[in-house]
Amino acid sequence: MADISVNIAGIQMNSPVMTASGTFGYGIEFADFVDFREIGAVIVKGTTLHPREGNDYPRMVETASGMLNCVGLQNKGADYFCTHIYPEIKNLPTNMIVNVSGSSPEDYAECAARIDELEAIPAIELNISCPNVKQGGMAFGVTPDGAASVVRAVRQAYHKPMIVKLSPNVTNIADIALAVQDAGADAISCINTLMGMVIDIERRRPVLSIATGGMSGPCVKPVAVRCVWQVAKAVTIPVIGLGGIMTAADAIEFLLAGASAIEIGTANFIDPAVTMKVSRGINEWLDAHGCRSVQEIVGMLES
Amino acid sequence: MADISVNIAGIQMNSPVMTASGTFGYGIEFADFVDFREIGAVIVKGTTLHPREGNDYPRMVETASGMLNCVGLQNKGADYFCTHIYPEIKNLPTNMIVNVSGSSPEDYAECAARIDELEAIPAIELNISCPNVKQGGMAFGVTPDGAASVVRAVRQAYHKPMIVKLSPNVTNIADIALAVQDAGADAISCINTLMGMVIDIERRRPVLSIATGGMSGPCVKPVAVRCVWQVAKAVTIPVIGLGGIMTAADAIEFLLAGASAIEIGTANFIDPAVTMKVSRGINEWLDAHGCRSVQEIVGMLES
Amino acid sequence: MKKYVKDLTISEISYPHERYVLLKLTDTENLPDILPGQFVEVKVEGSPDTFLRRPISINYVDREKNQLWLLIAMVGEGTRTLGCLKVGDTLNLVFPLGNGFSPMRKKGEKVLLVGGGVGVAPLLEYGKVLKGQGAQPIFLLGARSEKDLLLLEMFKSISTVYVTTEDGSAGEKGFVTQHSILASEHFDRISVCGPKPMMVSVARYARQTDTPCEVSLENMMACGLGACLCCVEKTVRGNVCVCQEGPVFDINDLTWNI
Amino acid sequence: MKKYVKDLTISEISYPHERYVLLKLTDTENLPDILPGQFVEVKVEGSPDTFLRRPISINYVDREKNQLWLLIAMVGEGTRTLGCLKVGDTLNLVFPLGNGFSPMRKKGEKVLLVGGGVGVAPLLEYGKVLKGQGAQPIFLLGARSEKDLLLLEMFKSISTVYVTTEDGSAGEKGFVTQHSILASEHFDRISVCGPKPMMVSVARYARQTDTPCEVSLENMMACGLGACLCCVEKTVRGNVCVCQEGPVFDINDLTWNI
Ligand SMILES: Cc1cc2nc3c(=O)[nH]c(=O)nc-3n(C[C@H](O)[C@H](O)[C@H](O)COP(=O)(O)OP(=O)(O)OC[C@H]3O[C@@H](n4cnc5c(N)ncnc54)[C@H](O)[C@@H]3O)c2cc1C
Ligand SMILES: Cc1cc2nc3c(=O)[nH]c(=O)nc-3n(C[C@H](O)[C@H](O)[C@H](O)COP(=O)(O)OP(=O)(O)OC[C@H]3O[C@@H](n4cnc5c(N)ncnc54)[C@H](O)[C@@H]3O)c2cc1C
Ligand SMILES: Cc1cc2nc3c(=O)[nH]c(=O)nc-3n(C[C@H](O)[C@H](O)[C@H](O)COP(=O)(O)O)c2cc1C
Ligand SMILES: Cc1cc2nc3c(=O)[nH]c(=O)nc-3n(C[C@H](O)[C@H](O)[C@H](O)COP(=O)(O)O)c2cc1C
Ligand code: FES
Ligand code: FES
Repeated sequence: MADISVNIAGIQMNSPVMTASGTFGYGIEFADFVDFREIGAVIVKGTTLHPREGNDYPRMVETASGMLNCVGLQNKGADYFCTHIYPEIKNLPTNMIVNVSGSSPEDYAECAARIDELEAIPAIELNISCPNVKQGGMAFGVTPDGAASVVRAVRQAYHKPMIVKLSPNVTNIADIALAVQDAGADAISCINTLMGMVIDIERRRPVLSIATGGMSGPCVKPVAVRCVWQVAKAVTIPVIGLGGIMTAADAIEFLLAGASAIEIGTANFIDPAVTMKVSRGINEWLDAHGCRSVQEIVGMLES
Repeated sequence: MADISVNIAGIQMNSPVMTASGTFGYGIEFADFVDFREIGAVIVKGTTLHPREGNDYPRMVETASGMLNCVGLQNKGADYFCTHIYPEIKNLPTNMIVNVSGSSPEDYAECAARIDELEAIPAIELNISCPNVKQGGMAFGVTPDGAASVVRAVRQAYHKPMIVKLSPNVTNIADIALAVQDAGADAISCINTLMGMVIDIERRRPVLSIATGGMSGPCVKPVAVRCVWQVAKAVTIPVIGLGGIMTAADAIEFLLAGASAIEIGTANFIDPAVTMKVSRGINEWLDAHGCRSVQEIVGMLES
Repeated sequence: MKKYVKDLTISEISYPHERYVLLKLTDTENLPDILPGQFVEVKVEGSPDTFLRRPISINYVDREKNQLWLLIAMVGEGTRTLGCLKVGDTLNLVFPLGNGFSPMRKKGEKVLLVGGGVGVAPLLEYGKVLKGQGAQPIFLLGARSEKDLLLLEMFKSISTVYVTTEDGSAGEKGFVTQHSILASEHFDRISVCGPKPMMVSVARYARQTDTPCEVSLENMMACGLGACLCCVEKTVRGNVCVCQEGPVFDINDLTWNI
Repeated sequence: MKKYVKDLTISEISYPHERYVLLKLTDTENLPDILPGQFVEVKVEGSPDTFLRRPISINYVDREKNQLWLLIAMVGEGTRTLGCLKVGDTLNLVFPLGNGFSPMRKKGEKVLLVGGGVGVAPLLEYGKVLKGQGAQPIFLLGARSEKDLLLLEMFKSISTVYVTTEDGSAGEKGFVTQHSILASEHFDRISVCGPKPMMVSVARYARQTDTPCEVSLENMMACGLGACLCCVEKTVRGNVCVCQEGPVFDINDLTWNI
């Protein structure tokens, strides 16, 4: 058995496999399928300072080897999270990481400050890249300055490790990665969804209630691997890779591209036990290839 | 039978269906499969001022519902095109449009000027968006200023209709569309390929010779429809939509999103007769939906 | 309730209609606890256009044979692929999902179960269970014409069945809400599953007659587990997940215009 | 040569080996003209991981039965899916593609046809055609062991067959280039199809002995029609498309290090 534990910006994990925000609920929804000790972290739903109803239905449409969603950050707000959800999840035997969103740097910072008080939450993931809310993170996430301003504000308010999640819908993702690193990010995760649109030709209107949505699943994997590769070359902080991972082989691709850990999103909908299986699969692959630890392959592309 | 003829920036076409550059050779390769009179135009391989050998093999890898390529604009140069290829294709019974690439505005302009002399070429498509050449179009295509500078240079040298092809690998495609419209483009086509990467985990290296490549096929369709929708809302010149079109229903999606015509690329590899079939399929769809012409559905999304 | 992801084996296939397939699946272990109205998420193999699982109601649970039935309308690529399966093939299911219909509320209650199209599917199991609990289920099934009535003999084996067809080829002519039984008999409550317009009109009837009524919704789903928030329905408590707090809702919880 | 895209029907299937399938396809019209060494691009239905067509050599053309044979090694999703097809299924082909092997150059010439693994596939048709033209084809087939020798009886029915196996279970032990026939006999020319290292070593032998030699390449393809420029091989004339100017190349045209 290889050593698949990783330490990402000070967070010690049993496995490089985490769950992607918005695709795994608060973890408890998957308790019948996954042994949490076998995965590195659960990144819970996007949480905002104030409650949000999200976008209208329909919020989802299937695409070729993937799907679009426009959930729009439906959640009951940071206070409700702290008082009602946190007590239920704080004892799950893995790292519980909260994904934080907002509509202004102050908003983000205040939300992060609430989460900072929760002992059993070792880190946050800052979502500056959600394509599905008008006044949401995407506007910040797409320029180096905008991204840095959010990260700086949160850095003041939040004292534990901070992962910043980037959007692929940009001209130069490495520039943004550098900006958030400089602004104080401890790690970077990428990618969030690719912005897309599907039209119902019979009804002559977009399928999704807000017209566009974020694409995820195997169809985005090549874009995600490319982004991880570009970002990992640019920054010195750890990179967490995600986008379309379905199998251990997919995960290895991201690790080789330079990711120190990975997240799995949409694949949870196809197989609710996938995170655990991928974690085991990575271990088997390392064994079969004579690697003693996952570190031995991170970024190890031949050139 | 509905009227599916279209007029794009002065080019009269029998059908809104064209072939996408780089996927249909010079047209003659498909002569056994397609009746050229049934399609609107053949857009031939990317042509540069000087001959180019392109990138090393491997240049292609399959992805989930699509493929990546890094051909890198292999072609024999504008002179060879004019003297050897043009005579062979000039009598094909459809619009023969040349896709022009370059490595500097002057380069583009000089190449376009050569093509300008060819009577049977009614238009060019300017590729400012190829992700597969280091010093190539992509650097220009991703900023409004860069894009505009190429278009302005070519506009001086080229006097027939000029279609400008945009990259989806940008933060704000509408800004670039506006810039090329202002610089003198007669029409816009989008999208070119999405930049991606696939890693061969056994060999621990990228599959493609230059590491990254351009993704095309059904997997990119939602991104393409979104881009077309954004661009069509922003500009007044016609938009030509492409990216992942396999069927007439896919084509209708682009037309509803605001495209006045469409191109088909990767699908030609799956079915060499697809352009003709999609053209007929559009006609049947219009008939079945009581539309007398294709114009009746362009941009006709309910809101 | 504990959820499972497992492979069940197809032991019988029939086609009650050219557009429908009935799959009888056998579990190698004992089937888990299942409530009527719950559903499964089926993985569709070998269909390039079907990426996500497909939600399908549990049509019937045969504990003796350890069988679970799915009644599937072949409407698109995914369900058509399910219709091409063969005896002996396995099907990967995540189940049981959702809340299910209300259990019997009082001994002997008369419950009208209204179904239309493939919406009849979960009512078979529900009727069976209600009867077993000591309630009095009565079926009212609507279809376009006689040949579109699905599993009629099975329904009859459980309880009284009233029928409407749009062309009058069986039962009374018209829609379910026009059936004379609604005027002539009193029901303690109603449960409905079928096309939305049908559910809305039954809900309207229920509201007018002050009859408690629950409906089973079919919103598009991605995860089926309450994790993705894609399948939401607007309720008096805000957006809730149909896959978790539904698919069965009391009509008073919904914001339908009835 | 005119190219076609059409559906052929599978009329016979056999498995010469657990990892190989032989499909015999029948055309409803007369099969078009086909040169030995040409290939088809097969559309693989029902395999979500197989988006592009798959290039497969034409193994044999039986004009009497109007049959075209494909010998396929099941190496990945696409070819495994082809291996699961049944008699009566149809397969959509774009064909015939590529240049093919050289026709007979002079009456009675002795042509050594060297094949390894599934690379033997096009040599069967080529041997048959050469013999029909009045040349003298001789087969030299290499395999890991006896059971990996494919269609041996068919090859023998055409001409002499020499064999090497890596484990010595049939013919001479070793690789094809170690076969004694190469030392003892003279050949007018050689054609090779098989794994790249095998082709390289045969090409080296040919160069040393001044024997004309052609090899059949298997570069990854997207279109198969010379349109996409994905399948290029470096030659003395620059990058050329294997699908159009190949798959068969004279070794002197290639830039291999031999
Ligand atoms: C809780 C629940 C229980 C269901 N029970 C049954 C059942 O017992 N038997 C049965 O035949 N069907 C049932 N359905 C509907 C079934 O899920 C869809 O018909 C199926 O997903 C269509 O898949 P497809 O690939 O064949 O069609 P697609 O090609 O995906 O779509 C074909 C058509 O069906 C519609 N459709 C697709 N997915 C859904 C969906 N989730 N809900 C409603 N419409 C959809 C599409 O809008 C489209 O018009 C149920 C749905 C839900 C949510
Ligand atoms: C001109 C030509 C003729 C061929 N003739 C035959 C034949 O007669 N019989 C036969 O069995 N095979 C033949 N091949 C090879 C065949 O095309 C591949 O084995 C097939 O495409 C693999 O598809 P897959 O989906 O099963 O495997 P994949 O899952 O796509 O890949 C499995 C493995 O096969 C390799 N591979 C994939 N595509 C190709 C390719 N085009 N060429 C070489 N290797 C590839 C991959 O790198 C991978 O290692 C030929 C190839 C060419 C180019
Ligand atoms: C239904 C859905 C909801 C999502 N919600 C969030 C969210 O709240 N916050 C966030 O940062 N990312 C969210 N994402 C993006 C995913 O976390 C992930 O970045 C993306 O889906 C790509 O990974 P995948 O292809 O493995 O799904 C969501 C994705 C999906 C499909
Ligand atoms: C093999 C290949 C070569 C291409 N070469 C060119 C090119 O030379 N010039 C260009 O503008 N686009 C080129 N493209 C991009 C296509 O024209 C098209 O924009 C893209 O593939 C998306 O459309 P599709 O999904 O229908 O293929 C190429 C695409 C492929 C797959
Ligand atoms: S389908 Fe995911 S929450 Fe209901
Ligand atoms: S495969 Fe397209 S040119 Fe050869």
